[in-house]
Amino acid sequence: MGIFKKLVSWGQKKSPWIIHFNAGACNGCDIEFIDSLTPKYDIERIGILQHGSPRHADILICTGAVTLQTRDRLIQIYEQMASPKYVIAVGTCACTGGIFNGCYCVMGGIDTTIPVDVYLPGCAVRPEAVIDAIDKLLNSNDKDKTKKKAKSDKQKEVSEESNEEKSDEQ
Amino acid sequence: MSDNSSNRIVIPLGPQHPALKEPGSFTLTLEGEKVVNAVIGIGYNHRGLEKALESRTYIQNLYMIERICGICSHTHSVAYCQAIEEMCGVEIPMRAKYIRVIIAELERLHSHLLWLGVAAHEIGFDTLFMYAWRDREMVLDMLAELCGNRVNYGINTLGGVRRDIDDNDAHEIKKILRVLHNQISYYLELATNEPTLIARLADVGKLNHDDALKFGAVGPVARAAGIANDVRKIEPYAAYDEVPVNVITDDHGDVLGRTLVRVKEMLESISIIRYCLDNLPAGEILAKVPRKVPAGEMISRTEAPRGENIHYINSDGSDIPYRIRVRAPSEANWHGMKHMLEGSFLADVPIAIAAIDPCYSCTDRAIFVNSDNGESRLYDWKGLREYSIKWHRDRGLNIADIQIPMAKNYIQIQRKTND
Amino acid sequence: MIEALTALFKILIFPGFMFLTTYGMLLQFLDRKIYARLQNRFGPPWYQPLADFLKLIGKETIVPTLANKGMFSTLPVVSLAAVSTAFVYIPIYRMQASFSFEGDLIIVLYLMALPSITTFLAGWYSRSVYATIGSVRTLTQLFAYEVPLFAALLSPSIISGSWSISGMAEFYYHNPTLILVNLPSMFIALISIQGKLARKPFDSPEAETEIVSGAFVEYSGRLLAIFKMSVDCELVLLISLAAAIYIPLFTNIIVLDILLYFAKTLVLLFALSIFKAAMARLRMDQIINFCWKVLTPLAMFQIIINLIVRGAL
Amino acid sequence: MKIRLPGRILMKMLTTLVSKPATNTNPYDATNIPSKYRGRIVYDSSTCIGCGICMRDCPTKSLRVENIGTKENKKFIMHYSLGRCIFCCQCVDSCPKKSLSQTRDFLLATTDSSDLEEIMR
Ligand code: SF4
Ligand code: SF4
Ligand code: SF4
Ligand code: SF4
Ligand code: SF4
Ligand code: SF4
Ligand code: SF4
Ligand code: SF4
Repeated sequence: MGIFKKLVSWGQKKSPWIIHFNAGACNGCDIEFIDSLTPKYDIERIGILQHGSPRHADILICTGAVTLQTRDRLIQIYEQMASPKYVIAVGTCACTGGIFNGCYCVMGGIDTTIPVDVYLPGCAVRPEAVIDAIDKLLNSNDKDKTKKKAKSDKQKEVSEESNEEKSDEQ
Repeated sequence: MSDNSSNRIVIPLGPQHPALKEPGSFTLTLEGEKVVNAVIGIGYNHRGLEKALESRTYIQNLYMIERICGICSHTHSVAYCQAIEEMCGVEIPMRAKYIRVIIAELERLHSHLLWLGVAAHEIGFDTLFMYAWRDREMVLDMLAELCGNRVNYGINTLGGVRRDIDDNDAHEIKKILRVLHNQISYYLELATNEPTLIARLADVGKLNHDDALKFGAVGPVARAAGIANDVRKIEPYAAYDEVPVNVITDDHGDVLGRTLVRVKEMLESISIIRYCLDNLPAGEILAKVPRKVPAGEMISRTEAPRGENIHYINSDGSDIPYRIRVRAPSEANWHGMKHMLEGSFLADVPIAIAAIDPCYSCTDRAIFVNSDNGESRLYDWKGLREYSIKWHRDRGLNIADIQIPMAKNYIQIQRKTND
Repeated sequence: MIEALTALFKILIFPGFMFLTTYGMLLQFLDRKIYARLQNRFGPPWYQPLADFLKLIGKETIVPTLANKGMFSTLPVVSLAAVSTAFVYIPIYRMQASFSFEGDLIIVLYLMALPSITTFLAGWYSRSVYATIGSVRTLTQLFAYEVPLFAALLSPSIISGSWSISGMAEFYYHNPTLILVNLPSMFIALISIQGKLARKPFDSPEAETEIVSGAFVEYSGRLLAIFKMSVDCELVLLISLAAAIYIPLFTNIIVLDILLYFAKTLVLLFALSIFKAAMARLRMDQIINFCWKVLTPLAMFQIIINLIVRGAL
Repeated sequence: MKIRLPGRILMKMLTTLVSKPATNTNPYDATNIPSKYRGRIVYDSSTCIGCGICMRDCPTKSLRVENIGTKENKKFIMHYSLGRCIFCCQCVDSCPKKSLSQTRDFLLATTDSSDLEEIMR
């Protein structure tokens, strides 16, 4: 690895900008995530800034079970992000659908729609746990990440199949 | 900015937008910086909750109801629990009622502080946002100390509450409340004196007294328009019949008014919590509630931080509800939104939206029931329907010929309960 | 030969491009840190701007399909180039700037307008609604603050009788009491600088809650990094300019003067940060009203006073 | 009308500038997690009688108790879906034998989705 590459990867570790999207959460996880921006937790302390435009962000913090209405928008946001990009599923809903799993207009977890790098169960998650999740994401090595990516891509295929089945039923 | 009317831009706001922490979409047509048309699209958060409630037991639903929304979760579960307790004919212990009131008021504190912060953020006053949320941490810590978790407290259960408050907790809470009281008084002073705040808040998102009535506004939005409507006062539930509650109103009818109402309500909440802690009756916190709820139906109302929250529960006698209907406060306030947005500046849109403290988690269609006599808690379906028809006819809308299909087994139950 | 080399050194290293960008990052850090501390937060670590920059460099750069490709990618560079050119004319470690000539103040003022115009163009060529609104607002704001800013920066030169920044600095160094006459215009200049950099309360052009991040919405990766860099450098440029004109304190010992320069710019930065934290964002119409009805008349008044003072000298 | 100067918050800001920031620089410190905190569920198979009440009351159907022993010599394991559990602790309240209990674990982030399902013995 050249020195430049090393510098860049150091930058990536130290400056993750995040974008937040609520894909049908109950607000619980959202307010707890926003809490992590405020004085008591202050994630700017570890270099994290919240950005409004997907183009600027590195990490998509996604809460909530994906509802049918938000699904397209979620994919769109994910596609708009410049790589390298990561996704953290914050909250039980975002991991598997949680209590809303099985509702008629809920897809399930975020990984039914886009690949997820870190799962953070909790209902609602504490802001500390959000910081911890970002930490774990940045410190998991890159090989790990690609492996996970492939895995969740596979999951995606599977779930898409099952979705088709679902929509057939409907 | 030109006044050229051909120069109209249509901008979509949301569903993902930094001003909105939740998905909702506003399609705004702009003429220069002025909004000439607003189309509101909600339903992004529709999770089919009411349908899901019909397939779970009453106990399971308790937690689902709480997760209608993480911000006013307590108010929903109180409304749900007290409806079922009343259907089962269970009188819950006084201590439990007081604890419910304490948590409800703490929730109001956290919710209003949250609102204050978000509103400040919308108008770009990040310092105030940070301060308000810093102080909100204290409230969340109290809630966590009492209930276990910071959101979705899980303190209510059918027949009472799950966790008790001991003297130590009470002492700690009183200590924190003192600090909080100072902070909130400071915010009140700030809101009435800081010129940049007033410049951004006054005359924005106006909804006057008549319009507020017409659009069926509730909560601080209505109270800021001079409508003294507060379920805690007009139809006391839990321990509110014993606790002194002052209804705060204001006649500005704009965002500034809503800010003042909310900030003053926080001070009121603090004194309510103090009163409850001082007069906390001793005794049990839990009464036994059967798993199966007798057939019948019930409407229960609570005053959420954002206004009147209505739950309708219909039981067919099993351990699974036949139908649950939630009319949450934000939903009622959406109706006036278009009215508030049109003619305002683009820059004012976020704060105007934020001023009703919108949340999408619970927003849905509903029938607005307004009982001013203060006693009619129970409406049967027929009565409710007649009321609704009459209400609409009074306002020139005849929906009498719309037949509401009734399920077969429903009619049977109806007979049973009518007998 | 040696002359050419020193000139190159001055342009590229100190006090030129390298110094400008490094100091820009440092000031960005300090600004964020002070802002955070004013809000009772801890704030970012010292290397944050550097990490942000490196990260953006390493990121994918997306050019929207609708955007004008050439314009989209050259604009950030133009902006940065304009700022670093202007910086050469500003006295840093002694009264005399690296380069100066009679009338360089005017050149600097025009070069300073360039970043705003590139921002406007960047937004315009991004072909996104938010960016378009952001760029229109940038332009509107330009018309609002440019007049008071020009008037405020030019009024000191009426007394000094020199149109070069170095000349002004020298004049006021020799007549320190006359600095006091310019205090109101310093105040006006600071407010206009706030507007120029689109910082609170004049951050309507990039109001996060309304139009996401204004003109830069579609920018990503390297191009965004250069834009951010040029905004940082603009901050340094404007603060240094204000410091040179309004606080012309020099000792003629190079090391001390450099330290003095840092002290002066930091004081000004502190003032700007407090200003940023203390107020709510103004609406576009409120900004225009304020600039035209309050700032401009004040600046004009200052010019009249300065003319009188000049006559009395 | 009185002319009001902006920047009312200035004094407050300056005092916060010199005072200590409210930031908790060690957020993983477990001491500020309340004692009643509802985190991950743990299970004690030695007392469990396999009645299944926990399964019935769990709102997310995250629990599944299974007998891996024989009919006479019962041995139970609990399939627990960490990814679905909403930490309501209804199961803890419902269990007649107190075999389930809550912990204060809340740093549950994982990069591996298979961590979200676990078997408790
Ligand atoms: S995980 Fe729980 S708190 Fe978070 S969004 Fe889902 S239901 Fe709400
Ligand atoms: S409630 Fe009606 S409008 Fe809302 S999402 Fe459902 S079907 Fe659509
Ligand atoms: S209350 Fe809201 S989330 Fe629940 S079913 Fe109705 S629209 Fe959907
Ligand atoms: S009004 Fe808002 S906070 Fe209250 S339940 Fe509805 S979404 Fe939640
Ligand atoms: S059902 Fe009644 S209250 Fe609800 S939207 Fe229709 S008219 Fe309004
Ligand atoms: S009858 Fe009404 S509630 Fe039922 S499906 Fe049709 S629109 Fe929806
Ligand atoms: S805590 Fe709640 S959701 Fe989790 S296993 Fe127990 S009952 Fe189920
Ligand atoms: S309720 Fe308790 S005893 Fe019964 S199966 Fe569950 S863990 Fe075992």
